[in-house]
Amino acid sequence: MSFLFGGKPQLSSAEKIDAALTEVEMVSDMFNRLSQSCLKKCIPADYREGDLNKGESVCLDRCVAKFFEVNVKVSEKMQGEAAMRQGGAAGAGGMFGM
Amino acid sequence: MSFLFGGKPQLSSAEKIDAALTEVEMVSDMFNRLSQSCLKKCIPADYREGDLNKGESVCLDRCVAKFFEVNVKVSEKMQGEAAMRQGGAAGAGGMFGM
Amino acid sequence: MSFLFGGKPQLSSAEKIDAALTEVEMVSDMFNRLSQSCLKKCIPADYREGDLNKGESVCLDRCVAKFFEVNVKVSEKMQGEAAMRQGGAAGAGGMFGM
Amino acid sequence: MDSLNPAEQRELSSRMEKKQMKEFMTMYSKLVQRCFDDCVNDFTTKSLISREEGCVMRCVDKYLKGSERLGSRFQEQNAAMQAGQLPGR
Amino acid sequence: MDSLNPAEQRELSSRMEKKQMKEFMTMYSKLVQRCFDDCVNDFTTKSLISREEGCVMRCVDKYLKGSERLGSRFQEQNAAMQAGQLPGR
Amino acid sequence: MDSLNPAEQRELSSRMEKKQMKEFMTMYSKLVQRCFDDCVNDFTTKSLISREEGCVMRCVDKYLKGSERLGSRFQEQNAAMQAGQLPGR
Repeated sequence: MSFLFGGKPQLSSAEKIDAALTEVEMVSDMFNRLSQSCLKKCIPADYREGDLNKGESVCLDRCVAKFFEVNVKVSEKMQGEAAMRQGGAAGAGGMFGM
Repeated sequence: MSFLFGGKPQLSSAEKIDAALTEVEMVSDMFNRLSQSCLKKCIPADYREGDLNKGESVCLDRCVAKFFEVNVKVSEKMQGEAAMRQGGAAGAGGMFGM
Repeated sequence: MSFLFGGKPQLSSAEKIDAALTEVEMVSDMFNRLSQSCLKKCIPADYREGDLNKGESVCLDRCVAKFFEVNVKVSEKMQGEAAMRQGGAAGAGGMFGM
Repeated sequence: MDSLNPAEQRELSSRMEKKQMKEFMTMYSKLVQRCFDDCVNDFTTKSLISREEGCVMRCVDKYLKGSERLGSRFQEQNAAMQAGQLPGR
Repeated sequence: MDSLNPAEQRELSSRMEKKQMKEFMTMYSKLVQRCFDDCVNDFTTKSLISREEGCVMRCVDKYLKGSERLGSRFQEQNAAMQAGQLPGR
Repeated sequence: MDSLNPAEQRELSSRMEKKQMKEFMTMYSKLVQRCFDDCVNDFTTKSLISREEGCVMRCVDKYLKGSERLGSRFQEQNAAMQAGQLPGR
């Protein structure tokens, strides 16, 4: 996400640190949401054993991949719309890359 | 909500700014909760089309109106009880006005 | 939780205050979660009367007791595992005491 | 905790006060949302109908009483735990 | 609110800006999560299937429009409430 | 990001540490809540019954393993995305 902050010249120390922390926060917010969704979708609430079984493990792996894909799609869509509103061309690549 | 902070004399700069930010935060917290509830109540999770249809739009409008009404009722009730505990008279108007 | 912060020598004022606030925050986070869970488990959503009835009151009391018990179990388990990873002995008592 | 000097104590109380103010605000808005969610489900009308309003009032009543009860039990358990698990403190 | 001096105003705007930035980020990640939760439930494949992708696109569309509508109504109600309940302000 | 001087780096690390501490605390209390919610549903007794206790233990086990797995996959995907979408960085 450094593009969000990289463009501005001459940031003060406090601003640079805030920007770095905001970036970390955003990645961690995304990870927390992904975890919440994927654990719920892939792990049945009966807990018959403490280990992850094969099915659960595969489900978690695919869940992460699909969550990233959704993130990219949503980001592209929102950038496309933002660009349309400004009358400019849609930028390639994910603005909201995690 | 400025009543909450307006009564005190001689606030420092930091206190005034904090008070203003707290006010904004509270309104935004209320809006986030209202959004969460109303989107859930009015928009079915199958997403057959990307536009809001007539029924969904009307539902959202009424949902906002009813959420505000609930906010006022709850606020009045809590003020009434606070006043009773203090042995004073219940104040009119909503203490927790958004 | 003071053990978490008590061991370090020579904390600055800001650090001591932060540590105290973190402790308060953690207790309050736990209470908020306990409230959310116990109100949901013990109070049916039809609200036939405004008072707590006998069954609801007893349920809330037991819910708090069981929530604490779970907290202690989880804390012991995590400490045991942390100790195993470090090759040391599991400490007794709850690291994550509320 | 016990080693804060008076200036630190004042700073701590002031920040605690802000925190409690925020906690109260959050508690309030959660209460509004919860009673709204549980009681209001009819959007064929624009204003609360009397059944909804009654439900909201009882909901607020019950949650405040429930939270108070939970608060007391929580403090008892917390005190017991501190006493039991950390003897000599 | 009205009694902030220019320096206080600047400080307030700068902190408001940071807050809005954060709000936007949170709004964005909530949107991703919500559309993921509602549209993606098949983990026999590793990539989005076309039904899921279409669902996500419509979900985003609908939520953005819904949120915009809620925002307008919220502001109207808020303005009405301020005017009605705090006359003379 | 890459242009922080040493003093800024130190300030950043110190604030990151606090954040991570908080994250860990939140992760812990979420885990307690989740396993409590999923495993404890009988309030005819005052103490955990053995079925509940076993469920809680397996729940903790499973969630920790699941979270660890998710963390690894997340980092892989994140690295792949950075590499793929921002070539030359």
